[in-house]
Amino acid sequence: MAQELPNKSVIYERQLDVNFADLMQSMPGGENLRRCIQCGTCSATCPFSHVMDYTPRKIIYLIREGFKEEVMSSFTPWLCASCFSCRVRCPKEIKITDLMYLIKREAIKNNHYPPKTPIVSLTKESVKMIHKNGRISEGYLMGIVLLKVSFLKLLRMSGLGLKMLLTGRFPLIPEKIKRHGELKKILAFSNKK
Amino acid sequence: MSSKPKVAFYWCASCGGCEEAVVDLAEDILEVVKLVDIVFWPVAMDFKKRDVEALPDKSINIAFINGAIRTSEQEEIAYLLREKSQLIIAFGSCACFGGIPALANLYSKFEVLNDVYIESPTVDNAAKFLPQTTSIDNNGKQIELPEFYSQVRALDEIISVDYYLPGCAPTPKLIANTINMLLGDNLPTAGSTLLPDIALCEECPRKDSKPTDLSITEYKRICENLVDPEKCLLAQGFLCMGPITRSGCEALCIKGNMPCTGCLGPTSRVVDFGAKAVSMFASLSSGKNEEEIEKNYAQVMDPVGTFYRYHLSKSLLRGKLERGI
Amino acid sequence: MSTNNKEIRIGFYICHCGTNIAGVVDVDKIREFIAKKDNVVVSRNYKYMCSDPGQELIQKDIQEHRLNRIVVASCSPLLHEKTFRNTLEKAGLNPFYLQMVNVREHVAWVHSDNEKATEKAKALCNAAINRVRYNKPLEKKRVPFHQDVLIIGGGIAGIHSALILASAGKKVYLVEKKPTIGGHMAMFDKTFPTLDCAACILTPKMSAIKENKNVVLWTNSEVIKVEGYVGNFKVTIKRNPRYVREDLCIGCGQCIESCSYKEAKYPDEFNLGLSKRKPIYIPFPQAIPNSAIIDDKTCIHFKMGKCKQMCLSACERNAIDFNQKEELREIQVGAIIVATGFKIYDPQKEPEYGYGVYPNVYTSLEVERLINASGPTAGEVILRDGTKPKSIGIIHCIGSRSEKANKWCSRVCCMYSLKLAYLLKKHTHAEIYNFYIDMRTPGKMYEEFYDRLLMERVHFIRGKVAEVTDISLVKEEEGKLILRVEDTLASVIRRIPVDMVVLSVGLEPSEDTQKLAHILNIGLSAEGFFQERHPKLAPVSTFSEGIFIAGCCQGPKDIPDTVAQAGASAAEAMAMIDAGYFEIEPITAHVLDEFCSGCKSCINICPYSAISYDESKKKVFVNETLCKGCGTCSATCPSGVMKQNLFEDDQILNEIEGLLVYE
Amino acid sequence: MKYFYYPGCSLRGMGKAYEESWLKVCQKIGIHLEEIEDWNCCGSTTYLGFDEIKSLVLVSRNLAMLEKEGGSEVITPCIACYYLFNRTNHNLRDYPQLKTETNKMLQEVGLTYSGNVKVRHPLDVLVNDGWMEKISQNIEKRLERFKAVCYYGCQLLRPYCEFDNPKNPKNMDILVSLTGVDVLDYPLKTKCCGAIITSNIPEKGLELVYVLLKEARKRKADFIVVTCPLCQFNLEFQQEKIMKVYEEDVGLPILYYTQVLGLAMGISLKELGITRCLTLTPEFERSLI
Amino acid sequence: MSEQNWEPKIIAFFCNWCTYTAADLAGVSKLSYAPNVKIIRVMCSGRVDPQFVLYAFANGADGVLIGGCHPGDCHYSEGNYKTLRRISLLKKMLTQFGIEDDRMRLEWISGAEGEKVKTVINEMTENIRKLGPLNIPEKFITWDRELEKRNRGSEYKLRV
Repeated sequence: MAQELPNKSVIYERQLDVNFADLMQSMPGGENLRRCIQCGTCSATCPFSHVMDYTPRKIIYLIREGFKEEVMSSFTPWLCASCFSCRVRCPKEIKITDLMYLIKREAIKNNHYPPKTPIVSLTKESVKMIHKNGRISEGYLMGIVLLKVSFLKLLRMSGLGLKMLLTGRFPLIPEKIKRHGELKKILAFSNKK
Repeated sequence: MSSKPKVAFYWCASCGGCEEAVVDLAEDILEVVKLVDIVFWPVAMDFKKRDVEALPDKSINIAFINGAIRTSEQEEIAYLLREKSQLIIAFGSCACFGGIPALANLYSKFEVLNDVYIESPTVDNAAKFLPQTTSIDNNGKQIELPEFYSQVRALDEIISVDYYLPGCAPTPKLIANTINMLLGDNLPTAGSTLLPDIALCEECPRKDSKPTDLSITEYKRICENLVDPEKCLLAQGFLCMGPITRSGCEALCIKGNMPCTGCLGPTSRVVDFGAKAVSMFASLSSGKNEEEIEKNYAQVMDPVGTFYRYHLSKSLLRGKLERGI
Repeated sequence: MSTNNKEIRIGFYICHCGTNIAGVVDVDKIREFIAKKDNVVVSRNYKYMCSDPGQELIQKDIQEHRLNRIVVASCSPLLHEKTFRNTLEKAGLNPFYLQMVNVREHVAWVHSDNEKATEKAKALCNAAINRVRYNKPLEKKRVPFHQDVLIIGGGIAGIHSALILASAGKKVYLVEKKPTIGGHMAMFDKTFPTLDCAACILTPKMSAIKENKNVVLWTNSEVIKVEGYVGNFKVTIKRNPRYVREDLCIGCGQCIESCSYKEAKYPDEFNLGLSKRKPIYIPFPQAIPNSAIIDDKTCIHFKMGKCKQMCLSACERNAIDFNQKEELREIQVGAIIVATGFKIYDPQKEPEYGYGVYPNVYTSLEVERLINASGPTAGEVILRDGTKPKSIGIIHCIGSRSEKANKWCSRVCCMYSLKLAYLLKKHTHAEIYNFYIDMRTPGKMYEEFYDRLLMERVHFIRGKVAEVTDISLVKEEEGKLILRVEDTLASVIRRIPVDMVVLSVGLEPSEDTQKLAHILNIGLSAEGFFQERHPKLAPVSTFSEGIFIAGCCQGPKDIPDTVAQAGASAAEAMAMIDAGYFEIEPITAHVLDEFCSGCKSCINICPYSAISYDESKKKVFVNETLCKGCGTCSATCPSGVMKQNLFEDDQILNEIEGLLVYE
Repeated sequence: MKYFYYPGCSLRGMGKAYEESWLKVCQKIGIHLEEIEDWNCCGSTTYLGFDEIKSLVLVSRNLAMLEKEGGSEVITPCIACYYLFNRTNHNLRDYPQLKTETNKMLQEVGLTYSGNVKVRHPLDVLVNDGWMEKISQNIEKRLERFKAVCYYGCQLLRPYCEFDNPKNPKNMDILVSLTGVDVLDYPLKTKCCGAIITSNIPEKGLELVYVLLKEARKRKADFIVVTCPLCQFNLEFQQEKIMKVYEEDVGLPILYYTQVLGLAMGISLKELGITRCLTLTPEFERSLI
Repeated sequence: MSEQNWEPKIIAFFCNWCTYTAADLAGVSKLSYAPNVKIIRVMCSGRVDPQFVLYAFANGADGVLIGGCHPGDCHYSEGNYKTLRRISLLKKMLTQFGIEDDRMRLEWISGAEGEKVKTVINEMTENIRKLGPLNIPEKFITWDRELEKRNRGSEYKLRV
């Protein structure tokens, strides 16, 4: 699972992206990135750090040193549950969770992320759904995501879906806002820029 | 031509009290007249401007000018007298500091004219005419009239002044002394004020009744309170300007049971009469916190009018800053 | 206005202060600008004006160019006015013909826009040129320097300073808030890196305080007011009642034994609540003064008003006095040394570490007491349930290096954690884990001590523990405290079960620092410790002349550094005292006698009653020895006859004009 | 008393029971809610991984409409919405550039947003706006026979929580106690359940839910009270699997605090949506009546 | 002076013991603040004569800041109370002259409050910026233009 740095060869400076840290630091949420003292409180408090390929601390370090490739292909941001434990504990007030969003945004913008990551699909599909309907219908969304990731899984999960359907928690008709043209117009405007 | 010194008197923006003061010399005036030759005194004798213009430059020995400068006419005469005179005496508080007329510097020219010519209850001016700088005389000829300036100025803001004799009005004794001094051989330093450079307390008959631990809890107004005729007025809480004002008047007002209002102006070491007055009166206040202090000052209704009664033209700020034209 | 008839010849000097000033202010531009001013004969810039060559430059110019006014634009006059006045004096010029411009503290250091900073400096320099024309020659005044010294705080810093001063024959007042001196050091077991016993090196010094005739020791006392100035401080000290007469009590403890409370019931402050004491107690066996004290908050007599007062009859020396009241004492001293120490960070501010929740989480200071042979467990390291720990985790940097707690590194925690690791290992043979962010061991023999610890088979895990919890995930964790940490060097998350957790808490300013700063009018730095006058060159001076600081009240530091500072403070105070007098600014007021009308407005204004009324002359006069030079009378005087030297109306008015009107 | 109200998508989907019970409770104690007309999805944290500005715009549209109606406060029962709304306010405040851009987009449809609408959670409103007395007055049957733990989850407390102590929150404990339920000490109440991960990559997050359930069982809780639709779902839906993997019975019903309040107020199980609960065993159902 | 380039000009009188020391502390702590305030050192805020304030305004200051020790902390017992009394009365008078309240500010800043120096200076600068220029010297010139029309300009200058 853990994807380690290629330790068989020496890393040459030209392999690193010297501007990566500046780019991250320049975006809202990334300001304090360079103040990290590598204490590891974030990783120690993170409920998922043990299943991440790089711990949050290490991600920050890799960003700082320009290991763009390693960061972008890491599962870590996609395993972040947005629980904000690290964010509130960081002694240097680095917005680590926001940093994870920054990485995810870069990844989706450039189509550069680790393969077969369900959360990537989830993100993409939920955005699509919001843009289309203005609201999210969880049942549909999960169905679509599972379908994309693995049909087998969908089958396995269908029992649950049925239960949810029966308890009325996966409504059959997806919710839609009334003036969804309005929303489209707003969101389209930002694309123009 | 007589060899007696030539003297001129002129009256600018003032109440006329200074002219009265000269006349008040009573019999002494005859002594004066004996000694000098009066060449210009519009209030008392029929001289015309052209008479003065006809005089050679510096031919007048002493010109006493009273009143502040408010109009172009006053300005013009001041210049004329400066050309024709050896010594110019700013006579009275208005000429020295702007005087009472200078309190108009808290208002715009329009406000003043409007008040005097239109709003005043005794005025009948339905057409709302205001003074103009030109007019047509009975013969249909256009004539030029003096301009009313936006400011009241002390004399030395217009021309250089050799000596100052403040007072509202200067007391007969001061006038007599001054004339004697000027006619004598030892002239004081140019630009000086012909009064002792020491504050009025020096000659105040109530000086000894002033305590050394003065602390004022309430400033009183003379119109609302009974005055102890023996005790220091400041110690009674009245805003007596004696400590800030020059001596020389023999504390006449205080002898009349009235606090000094400061007509003789500050001593030579003070830059701004009102600011110094604020400083002193405030220092004597007993207030320990903002609330007490504010309460203390409640009776100081009109600080500018109180502390700059005669000096607004010569104050550092000269008047109200925003007041239109 | 008269400016001493003589032709005025001004010399102007602007200092680069290395790049401190020149890096922000365009000094060449200022020099050229001032050179064009009337009366300016010489205008120069120079790298370091306060250096010898810089001062010699001024002296030479004074002589060669017959300068009679000097303006130096450099740092704060509070720092170097004296230096440059001496320069003038050496060149034969009256020192008060100097005017300084503060272009460092008030310009270069606080503005980043070079152009605007230069413009401001220009105005300030112009004002000084304007003002200096009106400066007058003045005579310096000397006032006798009071020979006694006050030391606030009876920890190792205060004790050390006191002993040095006392051995030089100075009378010292040592004021301590607690009932005994000794401070934090008295609580420690061993000291790093030598591991000598704290008590063994401290208690002789504590006794020496008691024995020394030159030291007046007031414990249980607080400074509540300081008036005056260097050489002549008037200090008010509040002595809280002890209810036991120190002069009679010999510390035999009979009273304690006979106290109505049969069992000790109240948390013992000295042992940080790890043991109990009675309402009447002696803080610890070696306490100085070794006298009992009654805590009026817990004593039945004070609480209920009725008690058999067994202690009273038990004391053969009749030392107990329930009627003692708090007293105010006023003393005169020439100098003050502040050595009020620190307080430890309260780990309850970070509940994640479980302090106050899990009984087996201790602060490092509590562990000092646990290890200490005279501590609550007589040196046996046992947990609150009486068991011996088999594994111990020491978490560094609690409350330090964090924007959320204290930003600074507390400097001593790494070393004391190593020490505790060593001692705990010796006492318990437990498995010891140190969790650190960076290991900081700068100091003589400190790195060597670290090396020794590495060889002691102590674990060093680089990573800060995020949480102490008792929720187990696997069997071996049950009943233990589990530390979840990222082992940053191995890049893995670890869970480490331990029996005991030691929180290496940081140091922060003690409670009363702010209050005391107020009383003494000395500054606090951003982190809340007392501000030294200069971080390198005046580390024990403050901006208030005659007040010195020593030890942790200036910032976290270890014992060797504390003692060094204490010695430095004592020496600097002594240097001042031994001069015998102190030169004060001749800034007193005087009356232009001839022109005073005797209006008396100034008399009641003077806070020092320095102005009186002469009944025969009917004028006021100033007693210049009483005058302290505030200038309030001068501002009050309604006819401008009260003048304050160096701050005369025309000097200030011209300075104002110079700031606003130039070019 | 009228409040503006933003339900959010979850309360119309898997959190349906939350809205049902919340509305019932409001009705009972006299809180009048006005739903923001034609509200849209806040985007949740998922959207933050896509686009910053658009995520701000999504939230701002709702709040701009609310401001247009004259509102200055909004209640968001879903904690993800609560976080996103607060985040939007903070970011608009902290980064003026973002505010300008957001408003430029909103102006396309004639809206602007100040960034100042106060975001409230029911736990804040009920405790701090003086509704506790009303709740107590409406308690019909006290639930003294039950023990429970309150579980707050993440985004209500972190990083923005102004109404309670984020390290040791109390408001839910206080409210649930009003019903007579014995609220147990629960040190895990602020821990993450890993919902978003667990529901997508179940194998990664089982442990988190297992610990939460186990600890609640250990403390003899009869159910866990939650405030987040995603937590509720996650804690329910993993139970079966966990019991298989860990071979341990840690099953517990998961209820919303609004359901507990409603129960004590005598509202029916169906009305409160308790019947939608996946873990509703017949015995538990019986015990509730 | 163009309105655009205008920068508030503020004269400050700081007492030697507290506020001036605090300003030095702000310097030592490298706090950055607006360059608009120029400081004049006096021994005590009690030395501040209302004449100084008016003189500063008359010479072109847009604001005047006076800093002294906190009440009760004055190095000279209670010089700061006298300042407070003077400033209150002076403010009352300045209102009549049309000078806004915010143009004169009295602040208590102890030697330990370097941070407060920064805040007060920045606040004052911004307040004055909002009020706009006072610029009395220019007003005087405008007033006297009516004399200049007659080519007889007075040589009026401030006396010292």
